[in-house]
Amino acid sequence: MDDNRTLIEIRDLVKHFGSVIALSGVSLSVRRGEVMCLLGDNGAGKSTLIKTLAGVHKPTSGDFLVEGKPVSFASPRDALDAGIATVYQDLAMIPLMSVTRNFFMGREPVKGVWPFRRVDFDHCDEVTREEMHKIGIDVRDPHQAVGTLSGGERQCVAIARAVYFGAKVLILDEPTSALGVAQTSMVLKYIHQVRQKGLGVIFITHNVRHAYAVGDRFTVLNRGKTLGTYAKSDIQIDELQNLMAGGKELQAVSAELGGMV
Amino acid sequence: MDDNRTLIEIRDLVKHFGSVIALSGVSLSVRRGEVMCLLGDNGAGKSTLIKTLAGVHKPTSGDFLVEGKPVSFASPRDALDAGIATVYQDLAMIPLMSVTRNFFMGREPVKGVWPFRRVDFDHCDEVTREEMHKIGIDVRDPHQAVGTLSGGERQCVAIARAVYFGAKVLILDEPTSALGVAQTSMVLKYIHQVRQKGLGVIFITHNVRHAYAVGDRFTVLNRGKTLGTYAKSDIQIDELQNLMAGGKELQAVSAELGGMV
Amino acid sequence: MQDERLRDVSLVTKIMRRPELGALAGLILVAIFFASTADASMFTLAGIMNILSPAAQLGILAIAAALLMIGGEFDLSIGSMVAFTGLIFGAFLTLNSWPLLLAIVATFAVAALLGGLNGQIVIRSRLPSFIVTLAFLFILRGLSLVGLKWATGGSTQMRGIGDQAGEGLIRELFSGVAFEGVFAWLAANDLIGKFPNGTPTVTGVPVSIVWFVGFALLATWILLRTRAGNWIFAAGGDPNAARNSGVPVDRVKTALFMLTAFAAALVAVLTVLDAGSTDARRGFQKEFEAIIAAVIGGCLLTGGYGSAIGAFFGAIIFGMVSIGLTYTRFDSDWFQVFLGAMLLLAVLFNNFIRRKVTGER
Amino acid sequence: MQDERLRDVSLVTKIMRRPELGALAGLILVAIFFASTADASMFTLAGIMNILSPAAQLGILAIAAALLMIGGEFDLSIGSMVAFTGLIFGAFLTLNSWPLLLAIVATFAVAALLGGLNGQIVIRSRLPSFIVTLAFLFILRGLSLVGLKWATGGSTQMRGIGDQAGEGLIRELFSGVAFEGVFAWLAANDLIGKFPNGTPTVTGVPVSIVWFVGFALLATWILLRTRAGNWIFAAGGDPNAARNSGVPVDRVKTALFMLTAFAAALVAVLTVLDAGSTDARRGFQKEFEAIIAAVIGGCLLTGGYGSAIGAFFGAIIFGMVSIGLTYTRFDSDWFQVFLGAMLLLAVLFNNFIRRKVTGER
Amino acid sequence: AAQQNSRIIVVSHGQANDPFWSVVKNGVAAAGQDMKVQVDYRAPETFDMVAMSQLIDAAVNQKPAGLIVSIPDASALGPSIQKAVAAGIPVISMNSGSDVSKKLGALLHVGQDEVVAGRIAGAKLKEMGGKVGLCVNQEVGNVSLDLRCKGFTEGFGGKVTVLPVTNDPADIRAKVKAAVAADASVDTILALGAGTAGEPSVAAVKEAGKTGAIRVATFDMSAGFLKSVAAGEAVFAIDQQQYLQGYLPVVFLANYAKYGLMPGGDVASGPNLITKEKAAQVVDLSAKGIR
Ligand SMILES: Nc1ncnc2c1ncn2[C@@H]1O[C@H](COP(=O)(O)OP(=O)(O)OP(=O)(O)O)[C@@H](O)[C@H]1O
Ligand SMILES: Nc1ncnc2c1ncn2[C@@H]1O[C@H](COP(=O)(O)OP(=O)(O)OP(=O)(O)O)[C@@H](O)[C@H]1O
Ligand SMILES: [Mg+2]
Ligand SMILES: [Mg+2]
Repeated sequence: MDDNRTLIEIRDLVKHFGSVIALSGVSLSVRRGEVMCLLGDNGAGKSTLIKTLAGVHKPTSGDFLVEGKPVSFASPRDALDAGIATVYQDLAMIPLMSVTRNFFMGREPVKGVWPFRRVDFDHCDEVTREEMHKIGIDVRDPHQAVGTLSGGERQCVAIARAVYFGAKVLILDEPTSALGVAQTSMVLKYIHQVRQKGLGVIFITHNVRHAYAVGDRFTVLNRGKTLGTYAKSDIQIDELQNLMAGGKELQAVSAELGGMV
Repeated sequence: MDDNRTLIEIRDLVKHFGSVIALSGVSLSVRRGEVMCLLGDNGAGKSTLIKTLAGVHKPTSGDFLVEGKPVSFASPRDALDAGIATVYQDLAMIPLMSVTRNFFMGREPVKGVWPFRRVDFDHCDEVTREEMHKIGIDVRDPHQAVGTLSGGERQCVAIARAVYFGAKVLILDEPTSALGVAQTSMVLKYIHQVRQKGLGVIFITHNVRHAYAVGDRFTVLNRGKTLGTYAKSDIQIDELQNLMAGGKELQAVSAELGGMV
Repeated sequence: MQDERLRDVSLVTKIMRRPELGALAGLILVAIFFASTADASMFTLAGIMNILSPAAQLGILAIAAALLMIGGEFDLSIGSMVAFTGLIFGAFLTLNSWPLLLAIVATFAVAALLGGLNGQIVIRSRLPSFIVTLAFLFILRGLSLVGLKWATGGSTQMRGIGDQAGEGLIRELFSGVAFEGVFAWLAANDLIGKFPNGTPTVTGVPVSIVWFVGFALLATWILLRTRAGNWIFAAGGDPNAARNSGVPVDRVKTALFMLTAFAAALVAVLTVLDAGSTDARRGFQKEFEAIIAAVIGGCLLTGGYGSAIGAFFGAIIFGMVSIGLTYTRFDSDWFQVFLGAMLLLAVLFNNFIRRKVTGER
Repeated sequence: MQDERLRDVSLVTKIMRRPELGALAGLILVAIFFASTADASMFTLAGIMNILSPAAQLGILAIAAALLMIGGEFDLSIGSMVAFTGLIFGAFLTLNSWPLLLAIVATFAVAALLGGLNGQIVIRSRLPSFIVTLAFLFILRGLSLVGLKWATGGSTQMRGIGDQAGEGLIRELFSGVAFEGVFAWLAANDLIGKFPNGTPTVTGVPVSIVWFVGFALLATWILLRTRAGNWIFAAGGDPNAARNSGVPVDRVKTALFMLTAFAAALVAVLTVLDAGSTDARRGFQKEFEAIIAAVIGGCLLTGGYGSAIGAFFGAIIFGMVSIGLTYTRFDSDWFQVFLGAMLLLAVLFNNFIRRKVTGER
Repeated sequence: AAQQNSRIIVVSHGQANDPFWSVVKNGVAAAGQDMKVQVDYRAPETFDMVAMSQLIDAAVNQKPAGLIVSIPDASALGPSIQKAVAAGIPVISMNSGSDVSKKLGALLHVGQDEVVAGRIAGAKLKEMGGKVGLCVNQEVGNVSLDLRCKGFTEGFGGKVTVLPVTNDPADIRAKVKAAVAADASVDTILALGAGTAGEPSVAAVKEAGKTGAIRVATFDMSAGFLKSVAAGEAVFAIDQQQYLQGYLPVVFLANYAKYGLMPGGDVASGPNLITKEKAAQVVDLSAKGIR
């Protein structure tokens, strides 16, 4: 098995929304067993990019290859079937539905033979509780509506779900943003584990420490274009931080606040 | 003017949602010119607490005093009128409405005399663009629907709005979570400025560095209860980090990832 | 795994929290009202069957409408669909002289096709289903009139369908009464009322009621226990989120549109065989009543929330109120005032009870 | 402040992107259809007034319904409200013999009260407005029947109201035609058609059309330019977010319910003075048509999006289709088929154009 | 323009899918064919006087050779009809409005007043021994149906209850059953439409085991109801011969246009009670939408 096989590759991807140009030529690749960090300022186009990879948006132009073969996903279901699991920044959860139902949405395990085929909800409840526990959340009642969970708890459901169903590539859009210290550590550990299992990971974050802690390569987006891709060995943490801010002048502020950002 | 006047004080606040006990006795106070950081694990009850302060929820029991006088807000409008401006974790934005309309929602400036009294939208557009620019976002078109903004851009609108309308107390629920490096610095700088103007700030974050950079006092919540309140001079950053995680064992993870969290 | 941040709740609370059972409170209230004001004959066995028959026909539509509403869409064309499929069914039997089974299967096929068309237009155009199915409300109603006149040579009523249908097992599945043996035995043992001539006042359970109950159970099972059910909730709760999670939202919605059309065809077959005729006004405003029943039963108009059992009770409430008033002494001019007031009361009460029990704000 | 990530868009695109103007495309399509199939008299001055009269009455309701829909609620009772306020108005005039102005003011007051009641029940019970106003649909319709029978001593029709109203300025504000001078002059100079006896075929613009246009402009101004407008969008877009931002959502919604009731009362006064009579079926299903017009005009059923001008065009489309068919040679049996098909086509076309122009997916 | 001059427009208050009015429409169409004139039949979608007056206006705009209208509400329709007369269009009224027809400028009235028809039916049912009656109204608020009930009440003399129902046969059957169960003294039922309310009423009486004990009669005719009359399950149907209400005015107007001929007085098309003896003969005609 070629361990360095490229899982996902995109070339010159362009995406317009009506008159808004969200991506104007982005190239990127993710390999097996690698964590690729996607960095960039607010509105740089990171979420748009990964939504295109996940089959939510159709690219306006550009190539998209999965394991070397050009693909064109008609829906997120195609992407999931191709082994790409995604945590969206807006989470893709149904507030009125229970935690369990959200966790297994679209991938429900069934039992029984046809006219009597049904979802194995006992099993689902158990898996949900277990996976949530692993990430550091005690779900009081897996039948609780997701809408009543706290922001962080909701984020954990989304992450646990993606990790549980991730097959080849795991895409995480700012997964740690709403998480507490303990949960964040947990997620970073997850990412590490997932990489070791040989999956490719795309990890979006604004926290340079989180990125540097788990990333192997860093791609920086700026205003819809790739600024460059850097291996961990080629770049220092503060250089990276400057790149992430799109080269804006941070000195003044940082100084004022004691360099704590 | 007594600069140390207590702006907000709560004692033994309890909040139940049906069978869920979200807050089981929380006490807290915020003084003029002080940044009070509210810290705690996911689901600790931080958002519930500040929503109670902001008039969204009615407390099940407990006292709530603003400038020494007991109050009971019937709606968030009352809180706004009392000078408490809030950035909610779920942002309180209407996706289908334009940036400007969201920015001024509920506080529209009007011109003209009665039957012809109308909102001064030109002025609104200008203010919006300006305030967003200050925080580091170029709004392409203030008539763009908020639903089409990126996560971070949306967060910036919410923050800029609260800062613009904040009168006495500014409450920020994880304002920096979705922000890029540059925007985060901006927001921390804002908090600093606001404090210097003599307002009280409640700042919720999961990032210990952000908290330590601007906080004067730190209140830690855990499972709906106050764990304690600490002045900046009394506590070190790593102690604080441990408290934030609710005392969970982080050593193993941290070590594995090189202490970068 | 008990959490200290969870108060104990009683079993009653747990039960009442289910959207399925909220409408039950309203039903009980309405029943109490009639028990105290209406003629005693209302709650005899015959009286109850009499209430349930129209409720059953409405209910079959309401359950389908509820599923579709949970899935986030409306179908305003079901009333017209009843008329149109009734005409189609009648034409297959009387003009084509097809055997009953073939006619029924063909009717269902046409209905499914039309439902699928509705769904496809909604999905492809991304227009609100309200407006698309509204167009079909008019179109199908108009086609029923044109078709009837064409088929009968000028009349708006097509008759003699019952005679063409013949007798047999298939017919018994769709018309007449079920469990006749049981009722005959009960009457023979004087356990239920009899006419002077000795036949029991109720000879059996009308088949439409059996279909109604069966459909309610099936729909509940699908909603709560199957993958399709989860997809229906998801598609209605937030179609984008559902799609992003891999739910085939478009397929789910198309299937639901086909289901409502199918339910309309079922009602058409049941009523046509029952009445022996069909006319251009069949099913008039049934789409409206079906939505009412679903909403009384706790479905949210915005989608993503509701239940089939709720619609079941909703249809019975609606049926009981509209038939029940004829058992009372109220001046019939006041009928609509009472209907409105009772509906409002039933829903308010059910809401009040649920809030009380669950301790919601 | 031009951004390099913004493509240039044409002026047409910018205009078509406004929800107000989408419905215009549908209107143009429908007008072209009739221009090529209908009798030429349809597009004479008299013909256009003839189309606009029903459109005006529907439109006044539709604009109010649109505002309410944007605010996130429905009012199904407006049709019945037309009948009920018509009765009230008639009773004030004929039974109480009140002067016209007092009768009109009192009618509006009653309507506002009923609208406020609707709103308060919806807000306090947190039930869907669909079901609450549905109850009022029945209640008010029933009360109209009871009231009519009581007022007339057994008939469901109250006549002779026009004679009681007398003449005068107030009357001219609410019935007859406006700008008569202009039209007389036009006719005198042979610029518009005349009857054999010399009176112009069109003696003026019916006042209902003037009210319609005025109301559309006012509603548009409110929506787009005032604080209340912003609150309406916010209340419908996400009531929680709006409330959290300090919008008095409950007050906004109550005001909107009062507005729809007020619009219904206005239509009642206009039609009663125009027709000189009222009956128990007035306004039947108008709630439905008003919602249709609002949706054709681009309002979202889920709230938070739409426009008054859209509803304005929607009402004209609906009016043109329903009157227009009588100018064509189509058999009236096909009326509903055509109505449905035209509505669907108009909406599809308007949707298609908008997507083409704005380059949406 | 020549073709336009031979066009006759009918505006009624009854929807095209109403069984009663569909027969009127058939009469109109047949007369159009027989007289070789173009006929157009128009009606509002619900019983709506405001919409109907607008339809009359629309008809006037098209300058037809003749206009045929029903006048259920003289106040609401009067101005539009007078406008038609002012425009020089010959107008004939039919079905309802015999009392105001002349005053509004119509040349002639063809039809039968609903109240009178109801009165005749009531008197007949009273004669048959009825004491407590039920008037099954499938469209309460539709003035012409309300008038039928009113006439029935006047002619019947005894106690009459109006039973409001919908168009749904199951609903009608259930309500009639409920009404006869709740009040055992009911001995007479008058339905206001044969196919809609009449047939389910017969079925309900049968299911309640009271066939014969309760006399069922109906306005208008349907093949199914006539069979019941023939079988003795119902007593009679009231026939207004509404086919003629559509047919005759067209003939009159066509001849008026051609030769200036017009009968000198109103034409009464009914009522006409179809009892057991006559029922069997008219079943087929009814099934074809002629009676
Ligand atoms: N549907 C849309 N219509 C119009 N513009 C859009 C749409 N979606 C995104 N955009 C625009 O595209 C740009 C990129 O958005 P995107 O969400 O990809 O940014 P991001 O890099 O994820 O930012 P953040 O870090 O703040 O989440 C933004 O400026 C946004 O306004
Ligand atoms: N409306 C509600 N109904 C039921 N439970 C609720 C509701 N709102 C919040 N909760 C519960 O209350 C607890 C506290 O939630 P809260 O949102 O205050 O947490 P938080 O401290 O803000 O967490 P985070 O950092 O993840 O945002 C959570 O466990 C949540 O499930
Ligand atoms: Mg993003
Ligand atoms: Mg929170």
